[in-house]
Amino acid sequence: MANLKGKLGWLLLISVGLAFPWLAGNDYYLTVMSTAYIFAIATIGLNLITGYTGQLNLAHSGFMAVGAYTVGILTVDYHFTFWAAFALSGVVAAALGFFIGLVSLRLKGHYFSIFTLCVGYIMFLVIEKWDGLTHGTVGILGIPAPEAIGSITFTTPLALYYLVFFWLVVGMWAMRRIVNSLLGRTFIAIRNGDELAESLGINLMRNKVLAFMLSVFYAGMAGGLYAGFVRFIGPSIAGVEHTFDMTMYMLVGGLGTLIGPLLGALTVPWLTQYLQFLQEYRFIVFGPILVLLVIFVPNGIVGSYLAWRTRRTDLKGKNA
Amino acid sequence: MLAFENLSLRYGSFLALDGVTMHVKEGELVVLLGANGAGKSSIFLTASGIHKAAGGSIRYGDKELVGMRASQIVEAGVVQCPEGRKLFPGMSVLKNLMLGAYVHRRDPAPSKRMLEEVLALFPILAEKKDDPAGSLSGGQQQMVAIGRAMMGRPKVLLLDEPSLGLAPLVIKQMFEVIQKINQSGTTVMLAEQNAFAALKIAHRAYVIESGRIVMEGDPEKLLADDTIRKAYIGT
Amino acid sequence: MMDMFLQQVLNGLTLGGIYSLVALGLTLVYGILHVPNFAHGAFYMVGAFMSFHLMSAWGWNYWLAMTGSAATVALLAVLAERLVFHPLRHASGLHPMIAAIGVLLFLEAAAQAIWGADFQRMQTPYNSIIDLGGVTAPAQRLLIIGAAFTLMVVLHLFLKKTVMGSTIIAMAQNRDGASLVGIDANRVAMLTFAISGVLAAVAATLYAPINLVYPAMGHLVITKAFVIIILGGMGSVPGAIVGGMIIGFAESFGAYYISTDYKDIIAFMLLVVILSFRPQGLFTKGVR
Amino acid sequence: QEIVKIGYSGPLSGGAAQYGKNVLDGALMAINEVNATNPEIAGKKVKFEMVSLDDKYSPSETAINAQRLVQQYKTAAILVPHSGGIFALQTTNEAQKYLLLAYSSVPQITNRGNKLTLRIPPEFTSYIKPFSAYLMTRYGKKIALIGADHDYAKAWVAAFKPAWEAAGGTVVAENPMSYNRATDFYSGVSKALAAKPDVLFVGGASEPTGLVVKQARELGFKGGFFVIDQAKLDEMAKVTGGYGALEGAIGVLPVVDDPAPEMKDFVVRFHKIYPNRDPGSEVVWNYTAIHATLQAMKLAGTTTDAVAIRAQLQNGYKALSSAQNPGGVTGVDAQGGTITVTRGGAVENGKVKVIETPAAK
Amino acid sequence: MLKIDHLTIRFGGLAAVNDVSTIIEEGKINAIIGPNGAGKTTFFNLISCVYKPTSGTITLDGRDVTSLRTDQVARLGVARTFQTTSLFNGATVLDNLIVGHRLRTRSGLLDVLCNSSRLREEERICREKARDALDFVSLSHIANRLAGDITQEERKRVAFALALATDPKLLLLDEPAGGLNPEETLGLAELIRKMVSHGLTVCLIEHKMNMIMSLADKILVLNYGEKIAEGTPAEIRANPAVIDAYLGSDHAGI
Ligand SMILES: Nc1ncnc2c1ncn2[C@@H]1O[C@H](COP(=O)(O)OP(=O)(O)OP(=O)(O)O)[C@@H](O)[C@H]1O
Ligand SMILES: Nc1ncnc2c1ncn2[C@@H]1O[C@H](COP(=O)(O)OP(=O)(O)OP(=O)(O)O)[C@@H](O)[C@H]1O
Ligand SMILES: CC(C)C[C@H](N)C(=O)O
Ligand SMILES: [Mg+2]
Ligand SMILES: [Mg+2]
Repeated sequence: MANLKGKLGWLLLISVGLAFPWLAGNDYYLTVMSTAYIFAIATIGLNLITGYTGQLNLAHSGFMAVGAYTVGILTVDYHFTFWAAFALSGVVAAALGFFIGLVSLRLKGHYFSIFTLCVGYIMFLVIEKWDGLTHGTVGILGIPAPEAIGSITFTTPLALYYLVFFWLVVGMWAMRRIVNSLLGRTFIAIRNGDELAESLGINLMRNKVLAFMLSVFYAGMAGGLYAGFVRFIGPSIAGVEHTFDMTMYMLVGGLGTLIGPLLGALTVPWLTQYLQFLQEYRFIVFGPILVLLVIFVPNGIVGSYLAWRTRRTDLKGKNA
Repeated sequence: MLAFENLSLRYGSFLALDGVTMHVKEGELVVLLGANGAGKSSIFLTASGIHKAAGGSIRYGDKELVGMRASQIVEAGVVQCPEGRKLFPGMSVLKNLMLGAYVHRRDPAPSKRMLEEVLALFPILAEKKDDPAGSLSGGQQQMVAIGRAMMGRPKVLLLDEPSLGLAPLVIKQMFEVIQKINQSGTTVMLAEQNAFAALKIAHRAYVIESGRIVMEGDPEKLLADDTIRKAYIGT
Repeated sequence: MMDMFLQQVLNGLTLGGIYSLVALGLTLVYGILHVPNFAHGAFYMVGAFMSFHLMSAWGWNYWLAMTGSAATVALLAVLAERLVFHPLRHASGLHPMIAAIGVLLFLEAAAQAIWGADFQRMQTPYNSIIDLGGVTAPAQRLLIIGAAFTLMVVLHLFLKKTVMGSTIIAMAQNRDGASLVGIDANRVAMLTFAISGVLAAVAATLYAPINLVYPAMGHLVITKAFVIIILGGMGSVPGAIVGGMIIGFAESFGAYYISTDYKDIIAFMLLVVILSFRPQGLFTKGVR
Repeated sequence: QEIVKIGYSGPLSGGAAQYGKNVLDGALMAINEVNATNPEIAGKKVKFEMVSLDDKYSPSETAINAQRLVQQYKTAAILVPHSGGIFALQTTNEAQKYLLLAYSSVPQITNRGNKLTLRIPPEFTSYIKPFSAYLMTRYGKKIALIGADHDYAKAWVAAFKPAWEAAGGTVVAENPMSYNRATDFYSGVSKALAAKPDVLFVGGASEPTGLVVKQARELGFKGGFFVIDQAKLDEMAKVTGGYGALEGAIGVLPVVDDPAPEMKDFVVRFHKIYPNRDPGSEVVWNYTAIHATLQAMKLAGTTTDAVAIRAQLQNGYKALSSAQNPGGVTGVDAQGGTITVTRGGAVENGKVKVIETPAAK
Repeated sequence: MLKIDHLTIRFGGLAAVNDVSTIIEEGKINAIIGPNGAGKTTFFNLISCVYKPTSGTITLDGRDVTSLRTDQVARLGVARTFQTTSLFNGATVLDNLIVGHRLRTRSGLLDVLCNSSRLREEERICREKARDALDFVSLSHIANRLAGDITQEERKRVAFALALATDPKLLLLDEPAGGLNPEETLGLAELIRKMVSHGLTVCLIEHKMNMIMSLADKILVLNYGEKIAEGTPAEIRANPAVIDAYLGSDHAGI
């Protein structure tokens, strides 16, 4: 019964996503939404390591940049097709994540966060300075649009919208699988206390590294999509502001919930669009909103709702 | 000396204390018995100003403790040795003890004497006085916590399960110490699971259940009560 | 060549002094609240703008402006403690951190709204250049070094030798425990934030005259300060000072002997290497 | 009456905000002047409006802003004041059919054969020869390169180095620095000075450039400065505390120091609108470029057809009055670059002296 | 079952456990007592491989486990409880327990992505184990309660259940009755007996002498890191060294 209700909810979400272009009626809104989807994919990934495994990774946008540059470099300098490069974007990010994870995940709590903050900064600097590989501050121009598959072409905003949407759905689906499985429970156990988790026979390092790699795989893939979507990339996508943004999305929606980060990643950018008239001052409004959210809705929209629902079901169960 | 009047406390929507009324007379040693989660610590923490009461009052002499800040309460002479110890783990044992006398910082001479007393009471602490408190074993840390509370030279000493995690020998000594402290004029309020030992040194006792006082009386009366014996003594 | 070496030593001391001051404020607050205060860089930035404003718009002299700015930022820091961090003192590690980011975003946007986004230049009465046997030492740089080290010593004595200082340390180790021995936890928290604000404002006012003042000026300094406090061990005062010096020297020597291009990377690489060997930082003792 | 929108995407926050605002203000000045004349295009009354979006100098933001400008505001022309953003837009502007008004002097902007680009300022290569000649005769042939490290400055160095060497000079040190991020230039500058150069090549945004010059002087440097066109001597002077420290610096001629009567007149008009600000060359070039673009729209009889407007730009510039064209742009070449005679300024005895440079090709 | 030979660990200058040799006997209740700071918890940390000993060996069923990782010995059947149990308060009790059996499963990422039959089977087993464990500690009725909403005693029992779900052979309990009242303590002792009767080996640290004396088959006494006595409750009660160092005359067997 609950399962059916869950399925219905997902179906509804997907239909809204499919129908959105008709509701939007404007290419610009499609662009905004597609960008939001791309960041949503990365945010879902960040949620795995932060929300479910309990390690706030502040280098996440660095990995997104790695994915984007994988696509940029391979297509522009090595003439790969977009698809081939895209397939590699997540893999390259995850491979790098393996090594960075091995070093950084030995640190706990804030040490890990700040360490990754520095790692992210190093990634940014390396991208900026390694002219020969990354085109330095100039960035990479002329990234090809995704090549047509059969008769489906990816040149219009509409087609790109559906492309990004498709990957968002795939990403959500896979994440749902992961977090609801034994694997997800393993991650959650680590978040709740690594001492206890270890005594339950969970190999901490292996699972943390796995969660980290999965998480940055999402970031890398989102970066790859971003490169194919915007078709121009520069070092600024590695900036920590993007990680901060994604953290905010997670928090607004609900840390460690499946749908929360998605919801956050989709609603907050629209709010920002509405606040566009504030231009550079929008953070005067946004900063305090963030603080208020953290203080008064610490579990996010979805987290608060879920707790409420479980309590209610339990009460009902007792009465029945 | 200390009178709780209709005290209530909430954690969120959960009513942890529900109209607690009780009192401790000057020089008395009063024991608070209650199962886990009955609300013993909640009473103490409210008395010490760590939690804010939702209603009711705690009179201490002519002062009202509800609404006072934790630091003012200690200054007034109500000192607590908390459950969970709450030491300063990175500081040396000695510094922990000295900070116990923080409110007497302008009058250090008696604190020196008190320190001697504490170290005599717990000789292991003299041995470890330069080690960080956090590196001590659970029981040793408990000793530091009691010692630190004594350093505050309390008029009323609140002891929240001081025997938790202590070896029997030490527990026995500790009850002796508590009795000594009490006999030297300090009013003591003691929360204990170790009901038998506690009742042996107590003048009076209260029993708390789900945030409510359900019984009060002198130790003999409680020891004679079957339900109490069954619930708290175990024989 | 010796001249050049000494010149780099001087640069290292200047940078290290500033970094240490900023890192000290950060490490103190971390000790009390266990929050990496991302807003600390914004305190630094506001400190610079305040001094700039007091000097250029109100015509105050340098030292007066520094005092005024220190007071303002201290107040700001105390406000942040009261309004943001105090309500979150029982929350999990992630939440205060994110709230700090919120404060940072707010302060930066507010500074830009008030003072604009462009580079500003702060004046100093100490424009003379002293020649120390071939080493160029502008008076302002010597002032930075002198003031930074004086402040560090004062802070150290304050923490170690005064009762008020030990209350900060006690609070850092157990907030409830501190309350139970009669330490007013709120006052200590506010005091600590005020000190961290003063340190940030003074560091900014010392450094701004040889640099520029702009809303994003805190970013790099705060990132470095974070590097420093995890290098030194979070919450450790000597760690912050030594860490600051390590980074300051790594930068000035790195820029001179290796490459200006890579000097920022050098500092971060150093961190990666050191933490790989000592995950708890240089100055933290293992505490159960 | 029809509203015609012109797009702008450039830095309005962050370190380059002032620069972006200068560009925008020049453009706005032109638009207001044209609107005051009740313009008509193809028989319809029109009113021009500027839609400005902040991109924080970040090319990817420029790309997103451009989508918004084109799709939501239907702008036929977008003004972008930085090479990164310009390159980013050149990947889409031909397909989406909008005119890219490129305020950047990097040669590649026109060399890549984009058919809908107008390069507003002269190419920076035109400054290299005359400036080098001036500095070599006044100070010597040894130069140390300590420019900024962003893309624009790097493009400059790439073009400058061979030219300086071809003229018989040597590069004794090369040490680019991050002008927008660095916390201290002392180590970097002293490193360059250790090579005993006669001239320092500097340049990024004006204020940090001024700071670099100041620190070089503190460290005992006595030679001249080659200042790239992004930095403005008059703005640098505010940081160094007057032209004194800038003695021997050569860069683009500050607008306020230009003796030409049209320029003086322009400065007066600008001061009427912004009493406390001096116009920089950004203001002038973009002011003229927008005038020319609107003129080209009139001539083409369309406000939407970018191809037609681009075709009329040459005539648009030609049709401008000298008040609208104080910099004396004579036209647009086939690749979309403006043709003009530019002048440099060198600080001699605390005053700016005009240095004539030959016309860009 | 578990053989400990000359086990020593030093923290700086302090030998927290010093040359201790003993055997933890299969199917029995082995108790460890000793004054505060004697090294009991440290001893547990050594057995469960949280610390590496300075010297000495630990042999589990004939296999040297001294240098394994915590999770590896856990898989070999050593489970433990802590003094405070961190549960995920936002999930139900049952959900908290499912991960307990994870160490006996092998599904990886691939299984998860393809929803393989192995994964489904293993998830079913884990759920079953969790329910069984909850049944065992008599808490089936709170299976769907939020872990954040249960009482302290229930938390202790849930912690037991979590350890049981790992299918351990040896269960290490560190002061399980700490903070429980006598009635609850009795209940807990009952539970421990039940575990042993189901074939588990238990090793527990406890200060509650009533409980230890009636429960333990064998008691190991540590003092200053050293073993000062070992034997049945009766022997220990009569051991003068133990009375001196630890028990005091109250509990002595006179
Ligand atoms: N900070 C808190 N937030 C929410 N609930 C709390 C908090 N502290 C205690 N409680 C709850 O309040 C009730 C009373 O707790 P309290 O600690 O006062 O009991 P106690 O009698 O001291 O128990 P114990 O013997 O375990 O120390 C319990 O149900 C407990 O779960
Ligand atoms: N990680 C550590 N670093 C330094 N010293 C330690 C460490 N762990 C334990 N010790 C020391 O080892 C000794 C034994 O500690 P342990 O916790 O094992 O005692 P215990 O027998 O469990 O005591 P209790 O019954 O009080 O809990 C103590 O003196 C303690 O200070
Ligand atoms: C000076 C300007 C013409 C150049 C501009 N700063 C750019 O980035 O291209
Ligand atoms: Mg309690
Ligand atoms: Mg122990």
